[in-house]
Formats: sequence, C-alpha cells, structure tokens
Amino acid sequence: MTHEATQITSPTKPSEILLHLGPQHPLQPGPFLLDLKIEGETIREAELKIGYIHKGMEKVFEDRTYLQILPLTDRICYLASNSNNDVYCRGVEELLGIEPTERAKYLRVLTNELCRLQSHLLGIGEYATDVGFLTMFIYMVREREGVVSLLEAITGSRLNHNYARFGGVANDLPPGYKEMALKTLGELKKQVKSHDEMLSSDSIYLRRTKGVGVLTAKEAGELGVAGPPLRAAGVEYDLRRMEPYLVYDDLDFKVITQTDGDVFSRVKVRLLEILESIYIIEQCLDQMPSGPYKQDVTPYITRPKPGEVYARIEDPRGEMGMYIISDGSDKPYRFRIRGPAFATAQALPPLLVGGYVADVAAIAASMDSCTSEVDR
Amino acid sequence: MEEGGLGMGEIEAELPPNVTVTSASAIQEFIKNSPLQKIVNWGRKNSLWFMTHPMGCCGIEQICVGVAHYDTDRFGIIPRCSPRQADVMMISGYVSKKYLPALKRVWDQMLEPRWILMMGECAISGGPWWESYSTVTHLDEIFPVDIYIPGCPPRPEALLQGFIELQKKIVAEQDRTVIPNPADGGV
Amino acid sequence: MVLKNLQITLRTVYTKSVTRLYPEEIMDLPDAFRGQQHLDMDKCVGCGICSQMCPNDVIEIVKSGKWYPQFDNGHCMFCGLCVDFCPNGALSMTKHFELACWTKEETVYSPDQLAAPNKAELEGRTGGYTK
Amino acid sequence: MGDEKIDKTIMIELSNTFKDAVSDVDVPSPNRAVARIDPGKVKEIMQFLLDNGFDHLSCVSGVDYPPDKMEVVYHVTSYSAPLVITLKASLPRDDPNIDSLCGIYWNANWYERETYELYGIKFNDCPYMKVLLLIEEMEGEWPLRKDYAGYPDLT
Repeated sequence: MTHEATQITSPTKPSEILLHLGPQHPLQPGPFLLDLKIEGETIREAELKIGYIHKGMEKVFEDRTYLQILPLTDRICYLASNSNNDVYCRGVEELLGIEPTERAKYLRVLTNELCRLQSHLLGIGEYATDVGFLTMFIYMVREREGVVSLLEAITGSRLNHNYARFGGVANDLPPGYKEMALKTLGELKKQVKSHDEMLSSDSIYLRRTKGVGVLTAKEAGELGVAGPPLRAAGVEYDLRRMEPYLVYDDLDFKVITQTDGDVFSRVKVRLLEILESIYIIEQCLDQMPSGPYKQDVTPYITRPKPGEVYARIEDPRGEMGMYIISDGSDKPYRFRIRGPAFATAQALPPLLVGGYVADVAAIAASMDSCTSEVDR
Repeated sequence: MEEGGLGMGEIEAELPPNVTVTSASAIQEFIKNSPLQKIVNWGRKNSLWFMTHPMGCCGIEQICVGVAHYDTDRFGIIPRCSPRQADVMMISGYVSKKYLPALKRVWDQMLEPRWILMMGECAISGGPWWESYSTVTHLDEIFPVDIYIPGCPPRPEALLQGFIELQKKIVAEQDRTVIPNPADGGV
Repeated sequence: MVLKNLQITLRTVYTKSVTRLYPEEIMDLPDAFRGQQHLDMDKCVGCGICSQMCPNDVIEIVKSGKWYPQFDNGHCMFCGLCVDFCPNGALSMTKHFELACWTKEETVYSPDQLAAPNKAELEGRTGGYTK
Repeated sequence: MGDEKIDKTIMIELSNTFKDAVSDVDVPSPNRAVARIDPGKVKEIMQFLLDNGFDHLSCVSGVDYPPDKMEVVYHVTSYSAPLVITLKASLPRDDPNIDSLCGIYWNANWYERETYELYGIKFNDCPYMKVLLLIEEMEGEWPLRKDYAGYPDLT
C-alpha cells in the first residue's frame, strides 16, 4: 500500500491504460469518479474524485436557525439520519446547557440502533450485489423493510426522520410498539443468523472476499478510518464504549471486532453488529422508564450563549462529529460536519493500489461510504 | 404502403418506374398518425425500464422499489444498470454544477423513446439546498421532464404512482417524447 | 455448501408473499406518518408562523377569501415543523402521499386543495398490509 | 494504539514544551480540551501530539472572522482515549497560509484541500493543492467566507 497515492499520473508505458469508473456507475451508491491506472489487471494508481453532489451544506446551515437546521441534518447521510439528528441535538444541548429527559435518552438510543440496523442491512445488500450475490441483496432489502416500518412507526418517515429535539424527541412510542418490535426483531435475528451462515459457508463467496483488500490495524490508523473497517482490523474503537453518551453506559453490549481486516471481516463485523444492535434495542424496550419524552416547551427561536462545541457519535459508518460555533445569535456562526464516510472514502484509493480490477467493486462496497456524506 | 408518396423527394426522378422509396423518419411519421401508434404506446408503457442511478436519499427508495416489497416487475418496470438499455431516467437528487455535464451525457446516451421522472424535491426545485452556491435548480428547463414526484424522499409507493402516471401520460400521448417542448430544441 | 444455500432459497418459495399490491391497496401507515399537510380553514388565522418556521421557504400566505397558507410541494421536505408550531392546531399531517403530477405547476397546493379530504381514503384504498 | 497515558495532562505537557506557541489552554469538560497555537509551530506541535499517542486527526476546518482574521481548527484525538483536543491557529485574512500536516497525518490531505477551496487558506507543501469538491472554475471564489457574494443563489 502506498500512502502517497493521492493523484493519478497519465500512463507512460504502452501497457498501462486509464480506467474511469463513474460518475454514473452501477456499483456506486452515489455519483463519484474513480480513476484507475491499470497495467494488465493490476491497479497501479488510483484516485477518487468527489464533489459530484456537493451541496454546500455548511454554508446553508449558517443561514438557518438552530431549529431549521434540525431536519436538514437528516440529509447529511440519509442512512444515518437519526444519528445525525442526535449528535446535532447533543451539540446544541451542550451549548444551551440543558439535558434531555431520561425517556428521551432511551428513545434516542432505540432509534439510533434501529437506524444502524437498516444502514448495515442496506450496506451489506449493496455490497452483495457488487460481488455478484444478488439473492443476498434481495433478502437484505426484504429484511430492511421490516426495520424501516419500525422506524416509521415511531418517527413518521421512512428515511429522513427528523426525530430528536432539543431536550427530547418529537413523539412518543405508539401503543403496542414493544410487541411489534420484538416480533419483527426476533424474525430479523433468525434471518440474519441464516444469512451469516450462508455468507460464511459459500465457497465462491469466500474465495471472492477472503484476503482481499486487507487493511491492517496500523494502516487503518494511519489512514484515519474509523467504524467497521477499523474494527474489522481488530481495534476496539467504538465511541459508544469509549465516550459513552446518552444511556449506553447502562446498556450491555459487546464491541464487535474481527482480526483479518479484509473484505470478509468488514462485512462480518456489520452482520454481527446487527445482532448486537438488536440486543441493545431489546434492552432499551425493557428498561425504558416512563415520564415525559420532551421538555415542556420547545422554543422556536433558540439563542445559545456564545461558545463552541464538538459533539461526536458512533455513526453506522464511524465517528460522526459536528463542530458548532455560536456567536449568541439564532443562527450558528460556523457549522462543521466531520463525516465518517469522508475519512473512509479518502482511505479507499491506497487500499485499491496493487489489487485487481475485479476486486474494486468488492473493496469499495465493503468500505460502505455514503457519497452524500462525503460530498456534503 | 399504398400512400406511396411517403417521403418521396427529389430522388424520385432517378428511380425506375413502379419503385417507391421511403425513410425511417417517414415510417415513424406514418405510424404516429395511424392507430398503430396505440399499439406501440401500449408496448412502451408496459416496458418502462429504468436506470438505477442513485444520487441521494431518493436513491435508496429507488433501490427499494425494485425488490420484493414493491416489485415493479408487476408493471414491466425493471431496473437496468446501463443508460443504453434504459427508457426512464430518474433524477433522484440534487444536481450540482459539477455533475450536470455528466448527467447530460448519461441522458444523451439513452435511446429514444425516453422519459424523465423528477423524483423528490431536490430535483424539482433544489430542495433544501435551493439557495446553495453549488446546486443547479430549474432542471425542468434543461431536461424534458414528464413526471414530478414531490416528497423527501417519496415513498416507494409514491414512486410507483409516478410510474403509473407516466403510463397514463404515454397512453394519452401527452408525454414529451410525442410532444417535445419547443424550448428543448426537439429533444 | 452451495447446495445448502440453494435450499434456503427454495424454502422461501413456500413463505408468505411480502409484496404490497400498491395501486389497489395501501399499507397501513402509522399515525405519525408525515404526508401532505391538511389545513383546517376554520382554525387558521393566517398568522404566518408556519411560513417563518419553514426551512425551505415552502409556505406562502395567500389571500383566498381570508389569508391562508399555500404549500409548494416541490420545495417541501415534509419535516413537520410547520405543524409542530402552528399555534391554533390548524395544520396537521395526513397520510396522503400520492402527489405525483404531470407539470411543475401542479406541485403547488392552494389552500382549498389542502383543505380537501384525503383521496385514497375516499376511494377506500387503505389497509391490508400491516408489515 | 500507544500505551501512553492519554488524558488531560497532555495539555500541561504541551504548554510546558511549547511555552511561546501554545496559549489559552482550556479544558471545558473531561473529554475536551481547547488551545490556541502559533501557526508557525503547527508541525512541531502535531508531531509532539502524535508521539504522545494522539494518532487520529479527526478534522481540519476553517473559520472566517472578517475583517482581518481567519482560523484553522484542528481536532486531534486518539484511538485509545476519548479526549478530543481542539487546536486553533489564527491567520491573517489577506494572506492566509499555514504548513501542511500531510507528512504527519496522512489523512490531512483531503481536509486541507477542502479547507483550501472553501476558505482560500493555503497549506504549504500539501502535495496536491487543488479543488476537491467544487468545479475548477470556482477556485478562487472561496464560498464559505462570510463575504461571499454568490450565496444565496436565487436564480
């Protein structure tokens, strides 16, 4: 792995050719351009060109009031919208000096974990298509619909939930939710175990993924990735455990790690995290205290004291951070989004160099980076 | 073809007697004005292959609409990966200034007849990023759009409804393939 | 190995079908669902708080008899902030999501359209699929 | 991944080692620490942090304070401890430039390119100082500066 490979040079030898993947390409979750210089089937240099769906979010956020930003944070990464809502609300709560109610904390953990479930399910599904395992994709999206329905029943939307509020959440659990959730999640657990078995026993799949795109712990640290790719390399780095927020302190869960750091382990980490998230959700549903789910009054103009805050959270993809500078007005002075997918995407080109063209799809999809969040 | 005059222009004089020539566009013109077009439209409406082209949140719903729970195959709507095999392009997200040339190129690669669905508010108006320095709004002035599907993102059912509306539009011969907007330059 | 995986696939043939037969039946949407806004014309006073709350500049207060909000669905992201902050409870979220239309002009919903009852419910196309 | 003790004491060490370069040290909460640094010494300070177990550069961002000041904000953290150190370097607004960290933290590259294109802050010795997210024609507009005229774009 070469760390210098940040830009591509034009081919010099007659045996080298330049291969563009994108911006519109079926293997991609969103538009980006991956330029590869290949010699035969080996990748010599790689460069990722991003910005195709750059929206200027940080500028737009500086022009919106604190409450108006809340639904917009969903759109940073639509597969992790609850995490984004939550980290933003925790940032503003710290600036305002308020604390969410106890029930709201549990509700946020519940929705965060549901969000992680559906993100991982779709991530594995998309990855499965890219390695030519279309059946798994269809199964995964089928499973995901159940989780999405659970999320929709609480938040009222399938993808962009807009659920957390300053000091609470938008609405309470609907009646009969616990039974519904336990039923769906019980089925999901069974299915995921069966899929796990299927993925780890299929010889074709194993040959395609074992030992491909290896990212060791040391390299992952140098490349600055976090989340499942790092945990697949054996580093126990999980902000839920390391910097416990909300009620993760009171909950029992394992940090999933694997040792190999290859494509197979990264997907295995996600599969096992799904089971772990289900366990967390079950605990949440059991332990959830009654009481108010939001503060009495939500003001529609919020003016935090001047100051700054860096809030972060364990997103499905890694460390999601938001750096908010307040100048005392009703709009933030500076809003910086530190996305996990940005770090993961940056680490992709060095990972591809030296590998085969046929593995590009598998490696890129196993990193599970969300283009919308990379570009912001 | 009894109306042998079809498309016969200046070259007529050079041809031997009793031979008539025609051209592809003339045949197309002839079919368009005859009841045959109804059969063609029926065929078109039942094979709306769309291009999987996720660009944002709507892309996720676009993926979901093709699989088990919504199963667009019931309507002959099948996801395709290449623009050359697709009939329908869904603009499913914010188009930035950087992406617009690529999107235009993808659109040019598609074969006629072709349709565009505007999925979600980002495509229709720029959505939450309508004021941003980087996004292109007013995509309807750039592309010949047939169906607008508001929602952020629209449910897969809403997307299906969009397809059904497009089918209705094709049957009614109101779609932009039949009636091009003069502003498009006959796209 | 491969044969075992084929078995799993074969077993799904005998499970219940999950397809939601959309145009005929709409699945049971949760009460929290955020679809097209509904306007109660009796309660609305035209104060314009919804318009100020909106992050996207969707809502315009127009005069149709009295002053009422008009929604541009082409901008709306259905976040529900306007409903949360309506002081009189005149706005509410309905389960109506079938908003696809042929022209861009049709995406703008006038106060009268907002006050009209839900089309799918009138046609009795709800229910059926809970999951 | 280092087995050093990584906690708030690093801030005391940091200000002792770089007496002139580090000022305004503040520890607002157990997991956060803020300091202001001299832009000329950024490389030495970062190398010191890296040697002391802060092996993850979380984020590089710019902040614009018109009329005369600009800031580069670094968030440095560790894979083995929850402490986030925020370091701020003030730069003059008419010619903002600072040393690149690419040699120390590999992943600084994209963050620096992003800060460059949005704010116009030049990072000396960055291997590839070109636009990352924007189109090339927009280089030189610096859209996230407070006096940027192209926002809101109401066309």
